[in-house]
Amino acid sequence: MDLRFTEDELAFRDEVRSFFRQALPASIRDNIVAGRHTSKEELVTWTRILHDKGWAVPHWPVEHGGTGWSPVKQYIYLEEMSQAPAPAPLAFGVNMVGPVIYTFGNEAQKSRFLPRIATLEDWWCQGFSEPGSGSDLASLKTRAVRDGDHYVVNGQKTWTTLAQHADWIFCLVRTDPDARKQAGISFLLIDMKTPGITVRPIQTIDGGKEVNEVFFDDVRVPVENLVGEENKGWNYAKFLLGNERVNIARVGVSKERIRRIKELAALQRVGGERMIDQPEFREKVAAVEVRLKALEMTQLRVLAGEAKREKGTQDPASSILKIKGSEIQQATTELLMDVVGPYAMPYQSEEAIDGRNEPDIGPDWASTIAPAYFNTRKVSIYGGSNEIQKNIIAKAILGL
Amino acid sequence: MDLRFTEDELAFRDEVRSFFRQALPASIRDNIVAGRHTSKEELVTWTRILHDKGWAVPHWPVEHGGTGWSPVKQYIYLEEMSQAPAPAPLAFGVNMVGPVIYTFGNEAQKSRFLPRIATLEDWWCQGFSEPGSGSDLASLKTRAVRDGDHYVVNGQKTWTTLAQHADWIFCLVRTDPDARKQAGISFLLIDMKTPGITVRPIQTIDGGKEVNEVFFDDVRVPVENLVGEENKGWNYAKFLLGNERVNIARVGVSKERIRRIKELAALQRVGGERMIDQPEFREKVAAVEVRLKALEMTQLRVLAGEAKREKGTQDPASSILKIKGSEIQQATTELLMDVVGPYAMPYQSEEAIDGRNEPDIGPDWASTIAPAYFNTRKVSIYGGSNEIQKNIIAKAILGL
Amino acid sequence: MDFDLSEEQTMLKDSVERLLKDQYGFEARSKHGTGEAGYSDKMWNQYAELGLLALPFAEEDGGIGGGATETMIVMEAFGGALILEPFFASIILAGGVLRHAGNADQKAALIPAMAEGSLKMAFACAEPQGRYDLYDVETTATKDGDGWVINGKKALVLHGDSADKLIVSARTAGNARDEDGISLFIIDADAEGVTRNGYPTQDGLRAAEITLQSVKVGPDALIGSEGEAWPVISRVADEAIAALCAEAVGCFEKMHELTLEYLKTRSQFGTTIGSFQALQHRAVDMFVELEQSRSMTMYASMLATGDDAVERARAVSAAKAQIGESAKVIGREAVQLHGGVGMTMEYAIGHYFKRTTMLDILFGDANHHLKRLAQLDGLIREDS
Amino acid sequence: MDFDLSEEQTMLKDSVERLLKDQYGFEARSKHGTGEAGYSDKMWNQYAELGLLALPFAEEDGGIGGGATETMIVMEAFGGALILEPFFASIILAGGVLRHAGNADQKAALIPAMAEGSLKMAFACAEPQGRYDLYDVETTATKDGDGWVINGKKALVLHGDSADKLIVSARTAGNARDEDGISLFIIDADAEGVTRNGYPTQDGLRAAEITLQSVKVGPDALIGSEGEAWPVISRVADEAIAALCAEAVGCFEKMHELTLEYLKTRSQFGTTIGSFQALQHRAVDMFVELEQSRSMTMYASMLATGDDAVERARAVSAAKAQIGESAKVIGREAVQLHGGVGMTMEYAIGHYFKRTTMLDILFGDANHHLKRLAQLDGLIREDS
Repeated sequence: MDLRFTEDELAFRDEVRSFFRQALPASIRDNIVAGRHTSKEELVTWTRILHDKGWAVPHWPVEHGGTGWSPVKQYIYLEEMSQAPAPAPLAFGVNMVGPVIYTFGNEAQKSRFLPRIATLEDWWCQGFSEPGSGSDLASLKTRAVRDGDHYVVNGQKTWTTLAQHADWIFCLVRTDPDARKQAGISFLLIDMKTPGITVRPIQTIDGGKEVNEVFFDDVRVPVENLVGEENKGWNYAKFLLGNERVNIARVGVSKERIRRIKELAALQRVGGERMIDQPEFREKVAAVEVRLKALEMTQLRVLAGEAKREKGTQDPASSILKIKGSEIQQATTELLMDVVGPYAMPYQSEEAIDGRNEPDIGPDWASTIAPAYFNTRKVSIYGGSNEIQKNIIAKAILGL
Repeated sequence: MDLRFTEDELAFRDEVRSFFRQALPASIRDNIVAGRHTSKEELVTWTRILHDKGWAVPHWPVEHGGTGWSPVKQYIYLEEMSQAPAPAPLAFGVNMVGPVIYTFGNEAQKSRFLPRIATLEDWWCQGFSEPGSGSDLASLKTRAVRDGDHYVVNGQKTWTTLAQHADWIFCLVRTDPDARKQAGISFLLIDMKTPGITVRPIQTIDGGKEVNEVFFDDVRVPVENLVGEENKGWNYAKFLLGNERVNIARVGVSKERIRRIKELAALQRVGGERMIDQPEFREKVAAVEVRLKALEMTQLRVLAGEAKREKGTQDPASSILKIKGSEIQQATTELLMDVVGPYAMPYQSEEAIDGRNEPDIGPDWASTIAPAYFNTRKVSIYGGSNEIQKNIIAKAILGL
Repeated sequence: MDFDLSEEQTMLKDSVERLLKDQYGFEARSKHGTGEAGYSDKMWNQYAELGLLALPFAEEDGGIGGGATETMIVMEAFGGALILEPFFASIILAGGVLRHAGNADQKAALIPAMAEGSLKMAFACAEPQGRYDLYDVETTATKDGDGWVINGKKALVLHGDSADKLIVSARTAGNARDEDGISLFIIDADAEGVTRNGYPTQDGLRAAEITLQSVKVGPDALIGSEGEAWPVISRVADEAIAALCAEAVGCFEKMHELTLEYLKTRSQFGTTIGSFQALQHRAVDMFVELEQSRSMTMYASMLATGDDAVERARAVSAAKAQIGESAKVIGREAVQLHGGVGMTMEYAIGHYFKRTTMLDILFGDANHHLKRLAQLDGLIREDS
Repeated sequence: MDFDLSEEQTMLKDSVERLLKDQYGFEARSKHGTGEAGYSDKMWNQYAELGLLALPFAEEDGGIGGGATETMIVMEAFGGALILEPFFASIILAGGVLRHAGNADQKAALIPAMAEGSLKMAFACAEPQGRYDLYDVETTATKDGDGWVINGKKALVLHGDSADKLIVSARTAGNARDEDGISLFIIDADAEGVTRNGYPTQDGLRAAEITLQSVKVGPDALIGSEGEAWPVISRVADEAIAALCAEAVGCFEKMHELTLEYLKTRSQFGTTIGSFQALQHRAVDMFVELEQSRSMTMYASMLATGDDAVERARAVSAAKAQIGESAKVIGREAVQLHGGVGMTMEYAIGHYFKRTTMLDILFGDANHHLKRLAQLDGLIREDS
């Protein structure tokens, strides 16, 4: 057992770090530091920079543009990216539908879709959740009925993040209404420009409009856009959700945020002294740091175990990553709220700030903090709520 | 609405306080302050003092020796008693079996038992729990079979606190094995000197030997010792347990312990300063004080509501008192552990300390702290575990 | 000791709750918020008609003479409906200053107008550098003939953008963080030299940053004695905190109710999610927090009007700490148990979550008040 | 980065676990504890036979040359069996001082005897007034010819009552709480002037208060350089903390296992209690704490042997804080889920609860280490 990085891994980290330092546009970085959203244009720009370097989809098989890095190197890469901080590549493409396509798709689908995912020429979104389904995903109702060379899709998806930018959506649809819940589901790729698709934004409590409802009204989808076998979609979805759970710990994001907390607490004065100098506050931050370090080590242990697991199966221990990762993300936004104090109150949308000449209300770093606090409540809900994760651990690991 | 005490109530508080100050033997008080157990002799002495004053059973009906005080005055009385601090009267008699006897017992039972409970001539213990029953009390198995003028009792009770001192035990026994769980249970009063009873002490993790198993082997109990009707014992037990829940908040005990924490933290030095002067520590204590004050007000609200409820029914909100009361008691022992630090470690039983001439290991107040911490884990288990209390609230109040 | 409401109090409670039920549902509230002022003048007039705007003022000043319990009843109801109108800013805060320190002329000039709804005021007591310390006053008032000239910046003035008049704290002596040397002045909101930068707050209400540049006021603008405003400010703040606690309890109650409703109707895995024991226990945690908060709010309401400033401070700080903590627990559980819909503006629960988060912040968050309580030796002492 | 055990490490783990499984069950442990020393000499000899007592010592000193991972493996297994023998006190603590600061003569004289089990030592590093600060040394060593005379009181010396020799920290210069000026001495436990007051600890192990009254030692008693013992003490303490963390993980694992077993077999309301979702989720909370603790123990074990004292301090303090917190959660849940039987000495779970509570205290509780970590600017810094 040796938990230190090897010389080779350390050299790799330096290489990645210095590439990011040199290649990441300052404006993109600054936006992230300030807690603001990355725009579509910024993400495309950044993805192309990574692609030119050959690093857009490092975890993919080499034949599809992957790098062949070890899991540890992939981890280092992602860590460095979150701490640059650089925007994460669009997960719906590179982490979700991409791996489904190269694992279960046919050759035509691979050559048609994978290159355009890697370069973000196609912006993908996810059509899994429905208003009635929630944690009970398999209860979905959107129907796809075979009609010649097409499926005709009717129904509604929700919580579709960034659908407003999307060229494509990957959907779970019910193709056999008579089969047992999980058995009649298929995995369809749908062009967002197809007639009959309507996108309606849902305003979230942070003021954002990044999630949407997507309505399907007699949408005709060519059968060639079916991934794998009809009625086997649930398997592909489970595979996809499993991949999602590993990345969801967001250790790098939380680390970056703790640095930010310390930086801001050094600017903030409470009762005449700097907040960062108050032992109570320092200890509160340290307590979160401890939990985060433990999570990082747990993440590494799960990663190390991955290598030995059967391909495509999921370590149920990765549910720990989801639970603790989301709790820690939430704890960091609570600390930010502690730091900012009363100037969390003004509501200033990004658009409003961009459009005006006057200075911000309060410190210029304050306006994104309450929205981040509100928004981060979602991380214990999405991707399989923390209650579902606990059910998984209870059943799969504890045998209860 | 006026939450202040009236002039009359304030005068009463002063009267009670000054009586306790004058009448409570210093040695008994000092033992409690030091976190040590009250001996049988001490409790008898103190009960007789209260009895001479007419205050041994203030909440009982006046004809049985009660005082006729309002619920608020009863509350003030108990508060002052815990903060004196004086030993609480033996609950098994005055709070448990006493009210059952005067509510459901016959005249012979009342005149035989009640006076001896009030003076602690009879030491009572409780025979409800069994090894298999736990939170599912109604699953009890101890059998009582009618044989002429007697019941013949066979079975085993456990968690019988202070049975080693007891003259009598009140028991739930199964008299109809064919009835539905709760329906076949009776409430029996059993003389501990009856042949066939064996008491075995259970050593608890705080080093104490106050709880016991009680074995019944063909124990013959006269039928005149049946309380109320045969097979109706479950009703009497519910009545009894309901009374238990109101007193279980232990607000006064926790207040007294917080005073003690502050007193000891002023003696203890950490890194060259007094622990009580550390803002982190003060705030930790203050956080517990806030929860305790909220509990006290909640307790008063429940008490005020009692007056309007049907006699013998129980406000399900009193489950809050159990939950929060036990959590706060546990929090206070955790704070004591924080204060004492490394000198929590030596194990020094009260007998060992009493029997030797050398000074204690560490500060002379340290030896009872770890045992109190260990022992106080029980308060969220007994009297209906906190999980059971949550089930009660979910069902009876929230309608879930 | 008596927890019952009097007949009048029960009537007050019923009437305000009925008004809000009829006219302040979730849909109606969205509409009330669309005007420029960010709230409904129509509702404001109805509050006036119901006597709510006159409630805390003394009868001899043109008010109704309600006490702490009446304020608690109204604020709790307002919390339940998430009202947008400046009741707290104008009646509780600015009105509180007038009640405690206004002279007869000032009261006569202002209170009847406030009570009838024609005059709104705001209390500019905080400053950008001061965080939660209201004695951190850098704004200055310099003697100028009979009157004063005021210069400085006031922060987060609740409903400061739509107020007709402002009460401003300014330093007439001493150093920035001294408690002595602070004075209070009434100024017209559109007086020369007053710049108001109004904005929405996270919870959909309004506030303003206010710059005062050589604002001239006459001798009659001074409220109370020169340099001795701190006891007034601190008393008004303590009463205000008790009122905020009551508002929070109104919110919590509604959050708990909405969550229970959701648990009982939302179906997953073939059953209502309220049948899952783990979720039941968390609904119980919410309920326990709600009841503990209610208890502390009663306690704070009772003591916030007392004359012992230290006792008062301990009680309101304890209550605010409890409310802040409960806001975290209840907000977290309410959103979590609602799942995705709890994250949207289309369901009420998220609005309550945002308001209670702001209620934690207003007049000092739980950390601030726990620290204050700890510095005052806590609630339980050798002599208590 | 590699989480796998080597073949030798796997063998070590298997053999120590097998020994304990065979001879250190719950019943056997009670018997092992009945002797005067409070532990089993027979077991001690078996540890020696298995090479465990030689494990951390360098091969050239008569040891086996095991590293941090080997120590972690053994301590974790010992934690799982709640062993009573002075492995930690003698081999990790006193042995650690010898390893890091003993001269060749001292090593040659002591290590082979320790490794074969014939010599037990204890490390008297704490004092009654010092709480967790090991630099708070009031015991003095005054020059006396070639040697020294030692006077003072040492506190909570683990297994100090049955040790053959003691390593004592004493001040040869400076003031009570200076890091400079502390020296270490080896003394015979029955030397003239040594009074040992042995006692059981809450967890069934043993410790002693030791009074040193004009204890004379020769020049060869000094370990390391005069007045420069602090780096040695602090290093040994950091390594010891990593070892305690591993012991705690062994305990936690067993507590989790026992609790699961109980949940699966205990029947209430006609079903096993493990079928109640609220209890399932709490068993999950225990599991998550266990895994987080295991992760931090690996981290601390890795860094505790490093040369950068600040990095080392951060890592072990972070780990100890995690362990202390987990001890509270796991202890609380384990006892609660066991119900009444969790409160008795007749079930194993209570013994684990008591030991892990003491493990939190040993060498500084979670509060202490969180404070230390915060003072060292935490784990995540601009430069990290």
